[in-house]
Amino acid sequence: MHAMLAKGQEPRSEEAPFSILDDDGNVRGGVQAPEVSDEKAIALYRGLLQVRLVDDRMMKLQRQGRLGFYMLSMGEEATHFGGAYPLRASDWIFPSYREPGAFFWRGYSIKDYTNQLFGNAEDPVKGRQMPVHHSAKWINMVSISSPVGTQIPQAVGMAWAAKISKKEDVALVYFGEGATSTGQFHVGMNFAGVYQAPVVFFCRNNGWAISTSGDRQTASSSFAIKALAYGMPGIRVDGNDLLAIIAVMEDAVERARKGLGPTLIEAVTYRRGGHSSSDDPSQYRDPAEVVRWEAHDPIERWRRYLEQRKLWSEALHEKFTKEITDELMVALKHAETVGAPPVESLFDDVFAELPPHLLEQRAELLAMPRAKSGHGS
Amino acid sequence: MHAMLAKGQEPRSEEAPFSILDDDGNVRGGVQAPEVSDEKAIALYRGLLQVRLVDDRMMKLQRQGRLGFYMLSMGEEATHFGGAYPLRASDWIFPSYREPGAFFWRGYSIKDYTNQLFGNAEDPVKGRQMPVHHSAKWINMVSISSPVGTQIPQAVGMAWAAKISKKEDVALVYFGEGATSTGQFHVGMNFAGVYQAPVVFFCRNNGWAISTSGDRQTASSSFAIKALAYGMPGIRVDGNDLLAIIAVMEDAVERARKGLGPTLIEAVTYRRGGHSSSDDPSQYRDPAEVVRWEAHDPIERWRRYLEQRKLWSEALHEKFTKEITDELMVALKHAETVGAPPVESLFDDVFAELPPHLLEQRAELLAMPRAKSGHGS
Amino acid sequence: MPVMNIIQAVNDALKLEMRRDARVVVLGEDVGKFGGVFRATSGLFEEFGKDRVMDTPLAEAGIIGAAIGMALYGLRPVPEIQFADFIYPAYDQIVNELAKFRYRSGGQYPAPVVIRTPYGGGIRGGHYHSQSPEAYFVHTPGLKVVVPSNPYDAKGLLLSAIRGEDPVIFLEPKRVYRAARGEVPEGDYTVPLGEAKIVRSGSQLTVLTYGAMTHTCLEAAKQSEAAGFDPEIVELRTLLPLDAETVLQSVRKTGRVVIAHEAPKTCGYGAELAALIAERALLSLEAPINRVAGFDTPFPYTLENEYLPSPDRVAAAIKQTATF
Amino acid sequence: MPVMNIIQAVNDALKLEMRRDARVVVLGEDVGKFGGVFRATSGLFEEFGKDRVMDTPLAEAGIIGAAIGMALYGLRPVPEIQFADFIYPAYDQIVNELAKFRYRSGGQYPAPVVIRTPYGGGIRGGHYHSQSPEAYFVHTPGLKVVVPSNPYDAKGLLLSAIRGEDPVIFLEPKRVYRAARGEVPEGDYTVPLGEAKIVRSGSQLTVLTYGAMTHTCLEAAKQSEAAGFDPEIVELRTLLPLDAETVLQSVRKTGRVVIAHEAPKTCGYGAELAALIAERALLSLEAPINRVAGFDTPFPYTLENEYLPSPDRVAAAIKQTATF
Ligand SMILES: Cc1ncc(C[n+]2csc(CCOP(=O)(O)OP(=O)(O)O)c2C)c(N)n1
Ligand SMILES: Cc1ncc(C[n+]2csc(CCOP(=O)(O)OP(=O)(O)O)c2C)c(N)n1
Ligand SMILES: [Mg+2]
Ligand SMILES: [Mg+2]
Repeated sequence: MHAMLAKGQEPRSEEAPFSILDDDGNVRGGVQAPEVSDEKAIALYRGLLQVRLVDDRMMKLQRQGRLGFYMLSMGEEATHFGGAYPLRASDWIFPSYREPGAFFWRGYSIKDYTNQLFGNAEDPVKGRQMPVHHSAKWINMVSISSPVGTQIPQAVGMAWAAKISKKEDVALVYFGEGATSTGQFHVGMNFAGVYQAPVVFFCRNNGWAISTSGDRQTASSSFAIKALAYGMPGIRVDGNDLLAIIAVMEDAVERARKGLGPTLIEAVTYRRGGHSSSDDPSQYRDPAEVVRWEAHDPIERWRRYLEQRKLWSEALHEKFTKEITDELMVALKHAETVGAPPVESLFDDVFAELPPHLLEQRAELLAMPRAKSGHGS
Repeated sequence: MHAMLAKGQEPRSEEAPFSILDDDGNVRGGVQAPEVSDEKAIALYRGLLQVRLVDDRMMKLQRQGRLGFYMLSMGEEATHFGGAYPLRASDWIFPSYREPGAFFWRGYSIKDYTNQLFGNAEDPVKGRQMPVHHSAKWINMVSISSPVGTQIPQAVGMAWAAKISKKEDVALVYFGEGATSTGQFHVGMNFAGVYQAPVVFFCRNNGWAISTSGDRQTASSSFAIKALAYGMPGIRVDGNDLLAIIAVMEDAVERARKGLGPTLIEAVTYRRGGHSSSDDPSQYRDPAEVVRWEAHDPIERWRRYLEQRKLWSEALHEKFTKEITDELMVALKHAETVGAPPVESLFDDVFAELPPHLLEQRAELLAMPRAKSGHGS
Repeated sequence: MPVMNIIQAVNDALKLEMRRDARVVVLGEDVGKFGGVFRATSGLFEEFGKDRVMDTPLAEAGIIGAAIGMALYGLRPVPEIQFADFIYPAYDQIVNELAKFRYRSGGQYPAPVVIRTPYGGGIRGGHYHSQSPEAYFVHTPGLKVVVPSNPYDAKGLLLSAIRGEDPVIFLEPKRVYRAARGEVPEGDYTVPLGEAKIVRSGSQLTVLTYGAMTHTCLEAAKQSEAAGFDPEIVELRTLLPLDAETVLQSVRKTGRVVIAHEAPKTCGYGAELAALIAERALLSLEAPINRVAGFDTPFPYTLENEYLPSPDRVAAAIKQTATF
Repeated sequence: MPVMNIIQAVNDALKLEMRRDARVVVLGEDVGKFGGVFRATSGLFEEFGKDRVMDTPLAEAGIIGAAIGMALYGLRPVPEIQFADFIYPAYDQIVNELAKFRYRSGGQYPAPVVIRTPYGGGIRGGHYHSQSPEAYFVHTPGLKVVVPSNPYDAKGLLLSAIRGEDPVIFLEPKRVYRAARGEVPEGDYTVPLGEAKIVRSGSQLTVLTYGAMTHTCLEAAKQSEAAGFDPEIVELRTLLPLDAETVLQSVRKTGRVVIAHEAPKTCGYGAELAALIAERALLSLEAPINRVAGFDTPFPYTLENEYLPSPDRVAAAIKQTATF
């Protein structure tokens, strides 16, 4: 166990979150870092970079009016990988809308990603949801929902089902600190405590919920402390320190898998961009805050760590950048040329089979002249 | 301050709840008891007795088929008075269904009470709700609801409104330990913490929620500890010790009134009867548990305390018993003779004024032959 | 064949299916050792143990939220909501999540959860133990809504619901939980969803109803018969998908319609039935469509018998419509 | 007279009423300093301060639960729910508590809360930023339901709602939040609840609609006019209480009815309108009642334009019904 607090021990917000790497990528003295192989360490770097590059591109497309909507996660990328990395492929992830890296880590392609954003005929969710609401059953990534917090009790149910089914699978559920205010957070955490469900609650505390700052969400001394209300351990971790997140996640997953119950992780990070492409954060927060957090960039920190391990080079970086960019360009071109899903697909998947009233409504629509439908913008 | 824990200090269930009186009515050494005048101490005794006698009678009536439904609070009476006593008349109480003593303390008469149970034409709620769902605006007792937990955010709203309105009024909200599992508990507590609303959360931990024992509701080490998740103090108190409850309530009300924010009180007591007249607890719990708790009867403890203060006598007890019983008999006789509310009242109070469709529906009903309507059974 | 009441039939269906299919689990408040406040899950805990019959904390959002997660993983959860009136804390999970999971995931994540809950008035429960919320669910695409009225259908419909691939709101008419008794085959059989039943053939007018009101309408029919009328009573059994064919056939035959339900009239399920008929069978109509429903007030306590559509009220509507 | 869009008109009403009545307070997610995600509360925080314009934690149940408590105490809260799609966590507070408080307390505790929330599709928001939940609230006794379509009515209806003594669900058509512009008197005026408006007189058939669909229907009417039809368009403005007189008068005049709304068809508000007409004006009808509504699927993303009833679809229904 690297950093886990004993049950009932009280984390405090005044205390610095658990951290392994300093901003220069050095392992702090006295802490035991998890083992990450050279290969994986590099793959993680590539993943971080991919999220950053993809986000960047998509925001530009959105500004150009080529994409309807986007949500970026600049500055929070370490949470995506720190959460997903310690899991087995058979474990399930219940994501919120701000962890695309968790999808990528499990093999969701840039092409899948882009098709979803454009809601085209090849979108894995068949153009049914807004951009950034992915779903990928083949890699145990559960369908993202807009309503905040609803995935929390669902993740508990899945984990509990695994336990009932005598499987070793673990659930990881991501949410923002704003989500801790919902009733869903409470009932999910409470059920998990009572049933000792193998679930890890991952709170990305990025400081903001749209225009609402973290200190307006709760008067508690931290988000991690809320774990005590459910008889489970809670731990604060530096959300921009990938190695530290991996460490606390490994502990939490191990506990879950051993039948020792759930854990709440509060990863302290910062939402450097707007809430979404519809948001303008300069209206409600001091830009200096953003600048301060840029100094703690999680990708730069990982880069320096790799450098220390002699795993990073400018050339490698360029190679990855090119690979990712090329893949992205191909995917975008493809996504924009693929048409909208067929009109009749509107009626599929409401139920397993089309009941009579939907058959009628489908016939009615198909008999009408086709409406203009601009997918992707 | 008698017993308040410092903010952030952690109460533990292993620790005995705060207590002042032992089972023999002695003030324990080393604690500072609140001052309760002779007159008030006796009035409290009369109140406790009244709840017990009324409950007893109503359960009998229910068994005889003269009353449709009843919920008794045997063994939990101290919580009714300990909560209500330290408040001013201008403070508001949001009760659950198991604190009739709080109504009585504020002057709700046995006649009001009985009329409500019978849902007759003199019922303060006009026969609209099940028995034990009282409402008495004239004494700031808010309408009782069946859905568990809904009153919690409402109480916070009222308290917050008082603060906004620069009034000194405080809210007291009662609920069972089962209610702490609801989303409503969480959102209410959280709002109260954020707005530092002048509200006291009073959790009657009576060990059971219908057939579900307290340890199935949550894995936390106590209910009081949940306060930490909202940045407020939480305290466990012996729920059968009226003096101890008064002490912690006085602290909590003082804090609220001074603008120091909310408090969670967990009063540890026991539901000696069934959940309601429809319930048979022998199906799910060991009767020995009930016997054990009889030894900690809150009324007997208060009686012994009065005895120590030379305020109690058999004669006084007999006098009170007779007064209460007489009043009850008159009220019952009255309640059973008063008829049902007028049929047309069915349509009143849906809105401030009857809209056209309700005028029509009323006319329709009044034109029909009268249905059989058995109130009170 | 054994004679059962509805509670026993529901219990029988659950036992049968839990024996047949290890994926079926039951969860809810007091459903375990206690067997549920109406005893519908009685004996399950003893037979199937705490991993398949789960007492939950008091939180409907948690019950349904967890059931969804279980269903995604491959189980067949049959959660119980103690009273339909307490389903609203789970409304977000039901309406925004359960109903949309298959659709929003492009068919990747079906969530076959069957929510059982007792509904309706007539037990002197006031507005929080008497509501009939069916219209809220029928209006929500992605949910099937089933309401039996007798033990035979209760068992057969519940088995169909659990074996189906879609989320189902299964509303149990608690007013006749014990009163409605009848023969129920011991073993396995199903009643398919989406099929209405003509419970009384008649020539003169069509009464559309479901759930506990089926019994009220049958009683009303007796009165009407005595007064010389001949109503046909169609019990819908499944509200969504509706067996529109059976409904429209009957209406085309009789040309007159009375619709009866307990829920408030305005925007109730009867509105949909009336609208469907006004759309598909208007020219067959010889009289205005007559809705007999709960009034548009919260459900009362003392005046419950005035509130609930009585056999008298239904009979009066039959007379009015038949003689229009 | 200044020209405003609906957001500005709502903002104007809030400012006016908050100046006039110190009991009026606003609360919700991001409504404070930020002025709401649609800017409807912009400037209120600066003028009235944090005690009357309150940013809340992310919990709709808390927003409405607290608003109820405030109203009981005597304030006039006007909570905002950021999107109608996110109102469901507060459904229990709305349906079981807010709607029933006056009734269940025997008239002792009125709870005049006005819940403002943007509803409807057409902004490419997928199913969680597009729903039209009006039927859920119309079916709940104790709530009034109001849906404006233009800035003048938005201001006047909102002022009536806040000054009334009842809880109101005030649904704002976000699709035309900015597009629907018009003259709005600067000072105080009200538009009474419960009065429909004939927005186009016609002789041949009646189109019943409300909210954003009013504009769709007006566009459809232009097409229909060009094709030689003469529809009358009745905009309901208040769904409950409904101005049944205006509706029925128009139907009795024209004998033909098209009903248009965005919400799913089955058990939508259109069902109630059709049922009312089939009950009260059946003999005037010369054609089946034609509902043009959202399909019975969750609201889609890419195919939103196919899902939403378009002017073409309404015009087709007008033609079909007029020529029946
Ligand atoms: C139940 C609900 N209420 C409101 C919203 C609107 N909304 C979308 S995201 C958001 C803020 C979420 O903040 P947080 O949980 O901290 O996540 P972050 O965006 O910071 O990742 C809000 C209020 C919603 N989606 N769901
Ligand atoms: C939301 C909701 N769910 C379920 C119920 C049914 N129910 C009524 S009381 C109760 C148990 C409440 O237990 P607790 O909160 O401990 O209060 P107590 O009865 O012990 O005083 C339950 C489950 C309800 N009234 N409301
Ligand atoms: Mg956040
Ligand atoms: Mg209890």
